[in-house]
Amino acid sequence: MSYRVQVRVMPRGGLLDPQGQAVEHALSALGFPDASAVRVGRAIELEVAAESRREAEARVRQMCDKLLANPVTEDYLLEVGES
Amino acid sequence: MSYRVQVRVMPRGGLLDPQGQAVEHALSALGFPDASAVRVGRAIELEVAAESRREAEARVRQMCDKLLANPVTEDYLLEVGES
Amino acid sequence: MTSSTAAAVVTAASPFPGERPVTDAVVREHNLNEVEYGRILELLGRTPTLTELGVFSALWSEHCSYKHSKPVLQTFPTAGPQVVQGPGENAGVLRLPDGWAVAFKIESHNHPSAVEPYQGAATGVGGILRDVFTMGARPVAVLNSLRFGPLDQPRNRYLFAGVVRGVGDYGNCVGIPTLGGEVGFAPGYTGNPLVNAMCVGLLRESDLIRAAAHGVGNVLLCVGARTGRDGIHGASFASEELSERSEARRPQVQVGDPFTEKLLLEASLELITSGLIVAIQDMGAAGLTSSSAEMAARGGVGVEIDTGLVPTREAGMTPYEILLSESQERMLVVAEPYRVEEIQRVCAKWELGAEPIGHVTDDGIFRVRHHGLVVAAIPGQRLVDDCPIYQPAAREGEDARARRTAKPQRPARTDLQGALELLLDSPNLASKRWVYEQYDSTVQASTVLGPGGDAGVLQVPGTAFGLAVTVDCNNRLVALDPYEGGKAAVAEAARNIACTGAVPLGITDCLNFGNPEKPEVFFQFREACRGIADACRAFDTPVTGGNVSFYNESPAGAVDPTPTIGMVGLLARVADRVPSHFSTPGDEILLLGATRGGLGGSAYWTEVFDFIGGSPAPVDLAAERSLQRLLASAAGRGLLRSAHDASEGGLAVALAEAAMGDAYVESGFGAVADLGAYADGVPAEAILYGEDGARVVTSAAPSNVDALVSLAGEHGVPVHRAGRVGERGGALELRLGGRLFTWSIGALRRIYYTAIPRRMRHPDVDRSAGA
Amino acid sequence: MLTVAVVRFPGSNCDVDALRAVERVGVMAQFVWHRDTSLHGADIVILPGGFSYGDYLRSGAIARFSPVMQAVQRHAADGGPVLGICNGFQILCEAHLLPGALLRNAGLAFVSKPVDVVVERTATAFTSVFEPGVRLRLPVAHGDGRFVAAEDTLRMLEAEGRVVLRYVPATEESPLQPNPNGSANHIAGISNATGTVVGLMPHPERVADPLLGVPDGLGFFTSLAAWRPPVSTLSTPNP
Ligand SMILES: Nc1ncnc2c1ncn2[C@@H]1O[C@H](COP(=O)(O)OP(=O)(O)O)[C@@H](O)[C@H]1O
Ligand SMILES: [Mg+2]
Repeated sequence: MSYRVQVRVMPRGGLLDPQGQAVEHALSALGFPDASAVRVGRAIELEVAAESRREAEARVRQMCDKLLANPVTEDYLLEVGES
Repeated sequence: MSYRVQVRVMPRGGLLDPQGQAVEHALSALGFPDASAVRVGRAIELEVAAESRREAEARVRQMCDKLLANPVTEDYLLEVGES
Repeated sequence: MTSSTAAAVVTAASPFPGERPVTDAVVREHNLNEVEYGRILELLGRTPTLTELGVFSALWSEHCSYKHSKPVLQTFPTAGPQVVQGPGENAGVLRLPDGWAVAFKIESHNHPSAVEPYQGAATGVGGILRDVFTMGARPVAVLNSLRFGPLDQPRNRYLFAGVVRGVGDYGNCVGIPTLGGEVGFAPGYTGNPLVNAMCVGLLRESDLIRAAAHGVGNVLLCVGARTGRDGIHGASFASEELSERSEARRPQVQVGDPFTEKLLLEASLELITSGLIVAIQDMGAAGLTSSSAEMAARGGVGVEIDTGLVPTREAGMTPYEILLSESQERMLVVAEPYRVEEIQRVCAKWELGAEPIGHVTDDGIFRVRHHGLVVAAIPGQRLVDDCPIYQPAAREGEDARARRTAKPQRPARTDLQGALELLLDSPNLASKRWVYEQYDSTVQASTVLGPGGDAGVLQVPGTAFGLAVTVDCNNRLVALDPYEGGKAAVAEAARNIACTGAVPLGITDCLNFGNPEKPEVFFQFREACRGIADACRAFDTPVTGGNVSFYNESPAGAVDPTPTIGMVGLLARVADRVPSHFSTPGDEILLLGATRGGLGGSAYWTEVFDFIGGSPAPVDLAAERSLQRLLASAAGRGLLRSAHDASEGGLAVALAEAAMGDAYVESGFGAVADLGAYADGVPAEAILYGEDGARVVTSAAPSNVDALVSLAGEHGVPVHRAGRVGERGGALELRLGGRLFTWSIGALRRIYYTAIPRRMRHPDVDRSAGA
Repeated sequence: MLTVAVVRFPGSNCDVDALRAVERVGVMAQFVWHRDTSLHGADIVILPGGFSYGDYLRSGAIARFSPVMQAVQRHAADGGPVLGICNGFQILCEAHLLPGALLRNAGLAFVSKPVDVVVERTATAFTSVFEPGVRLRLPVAHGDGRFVAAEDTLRMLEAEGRVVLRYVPATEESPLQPNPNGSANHIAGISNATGTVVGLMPHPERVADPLLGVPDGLGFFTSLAAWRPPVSTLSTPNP
């Protein structure tokens, strides 16, 4: 089976997120003062070959721990779908 | 009401995605040859004040069209949740 | 469609399965006119296949064929003892001491940047780097010349920010220092920004390689990135077939990958210096088509390519798409067959593929197969050479003549004091630090003078000598008087080079104009080129190559004619380089050159009077030449502490810039100068803000002044001993006609260094508005 | 004789600059390819600046897994000196040879300019010739130079005196921004506990040639040239 996995890697809460701040500023200047708490991170999308959804998820978790996210500064979230 | 919206902004299909390529390469070298079709984009997370979920979505769509996504090179996807 | 000529069929080719038949409409879509199509029929003796039509349309496009500009470009001086390679190759090459040579070239990426500023600018830098390393030269400097609409419009801010980021990210990643550039803002560029990138590379003259295919049976290899459906003639094609297959919008934007470029750079130089290959050319505009056809034509041979062998990024690409793709970071290599494995080994070390895709033939035919089926077969030399050449009508536009003779309305109050502050606050004159701080200017550890002064200077590693590099064009002068404006662009470039102590060697040019089929545009083009040619002859700086970019039109009309001049100069001893800022209290300030007070086209009239007009001061080429020689000679004897040319904003701005110092000193210097006795009968405002050429503000240690004055006399250059450099953080005091003008240097610095950042606080806002 | 290995990753672009700076102080230097599994007996390692693997994903994240990095890890564990400059610093953090991380500059844009820094720690293999507190002007050129670390890590770095370089605050008149990237505690460079592994965001190798200007970066390389292995040299003293 092949699974399509969506990963979101976000700056850890509490860390300064200058990109998020800049976007929030820009949104407000553009007439969207109703947007707040903006944070910007990375979205990664990949196919993974696995026997089961659980295995796919476990596999991508390993990838995140090893490479896709920096444990010092980032948190990640997965969503596994069929592909 | 306040809604928490997750936006994924991804390079448009068919466009070269050098980041995705590099990550795919690295994953394979790290012992994850089972990962493929890797693409890397941006994940944006924000709160938006709106009357309804539909209005929140419409509002964030406007933000995407105007600022968050580049209409020439990127596609975006929204997910609206309560906050 | 049938052919009216009864000529015999020259070659045979079959349509690729599924390909549309070639109809009148399809021919028009390909931007080929009747004369051109007639010539294609005659040259083939039959109707072309769609693939062939695509090939013709690419090679006979303005960009590849120079069909409107060739006769004019042929009037440029291109010879000289220093010329190793003139126009016609990927880059020009000039001889340096000790077996070294410099390869350099400038190229425009205006239209891609108007659509997608970041990628457009980035891929523009990528392309020009490849043009230089494909000659066997290692890129050692990049420069950029940019034009945008005014910064009070959000769309212009968006384009400016995106372009600067794109230029920076690409060059920074590859590791090439940006040593200079220019940025200008004027309403005419609003819908059509200009993005010109120049690259300078160093090579041993013996390593020079030319992009000519030789040796029947030799192999063609595709090296580097895979081929995708990028940039397949976005503008000219609205192919039904393509839009049926694609979901929403077709990916036409080329995305740059500077990391792959860096690997390609290292691999290419290794292939060239190890002698493994016969020829190499980058796949730039019109991709595989132009690179293979041009290499074959230069070598007087034929080529046969199998598009089925080209590594692609997507499945199902047609020969048409593969031939016309403008995917970035690819090279076409010609090599002897027994070298292929070794070449692949070198490329693999740099993590790149190298796939054989064809070979050199002896029949002179440009032949394309796709897994056996011949889809294109065209006589190669005629494909490259036979595009009809046009001699468009040229007539000066009415309004240009009217603007030149117009006189400005004097504002109610002319505030000579406040004018300097206004000028330094104009984004056109203000410090471009906001731009060049985004560019790595010190990587390669050879930067002697970075951006922020006149020309940039780098040391040639392992030698005592250096190169000075600059790009310049005052588009306002060209718009008002194309001939004098063309001369002025070359003169300013040469003056900038000379200010560092270097001797101008040669130029490359990027000719940005509107639609050449409009007589008033072609007039500008022809006259500006005549000016460039005359100046280059006077300075012994031959034209070694360049680029023509026509059809730069916004809804409001053609852009200002902007012939950007990229120049390199030789600094015999790097240790003699002269900075542009004052550095030592007590030094004497000397003005070199004569002031006549020309205000036509000046920044003063533009920014203070809100008037663009008048007749620009004529360029005195002999005076410029004398001044250049004087500067080199004075620098070589160590007589100069600083030299800065007076251009936009005149003497007042030049003096202020010299006094303010660079952005990183704690403070500038005070300066006192008496301009009273300097220019008899010239009104104060014209002394302060007039823009005559051939003038430089210098400072010298008191002990060197006599020698400098007598040296200037020997060169026939007028000198005015104007005053002295004062203490740190003092004031600029200018005395003339019994009046004293005083500005605090700290206050001027704040204006000058914050003018652009103040306007760019929210650069990325409002991509769409105001488009 | 001392030898230095300058590691080349695909995308390194300050490798030649580093090699030349080392040779300028009379020390032998050679390139080591990222696929190599040994350092070929080098005494000192430099991870140069650049954009290893394009800096895609995160600066230094992919380079950290290059085969040569295992040899670098062993070398560091054995007390061998390692200097990471710019991208090299980012790689050292990703490889956990130094604590913390280097994130996108607070101003978001790439920053290339000279900055003033103070040398705080001189008990390292690369700063031993400096007087503590000396001010230098060094170029920076980076997009990801904002040093961050957990609160307790920062406290530990300060308490142990492991801040090697710190950006100098601006003066009123000078438009020179003190901290070009928003680094925590204005940190421009740090070391490990023993001072053998050092990471710097500024580029000393670009200002080591007097012909190009004031050679404020030279001291890092004369320090390197003066470094001696702690134990084994006792039997074979260098002249
Ligand atoms: N786009 C740019 N990129 C890099 N440097 C630039 C750019 N624009 C201007 N500069 C630098 O800023 C300084 C001033 O530019 P400019 O006013 O055009 O100088 P000049 O009038 O002497 O030609 C020069 O050193 C120039 O190289
Ligand atoms: Mg100048």
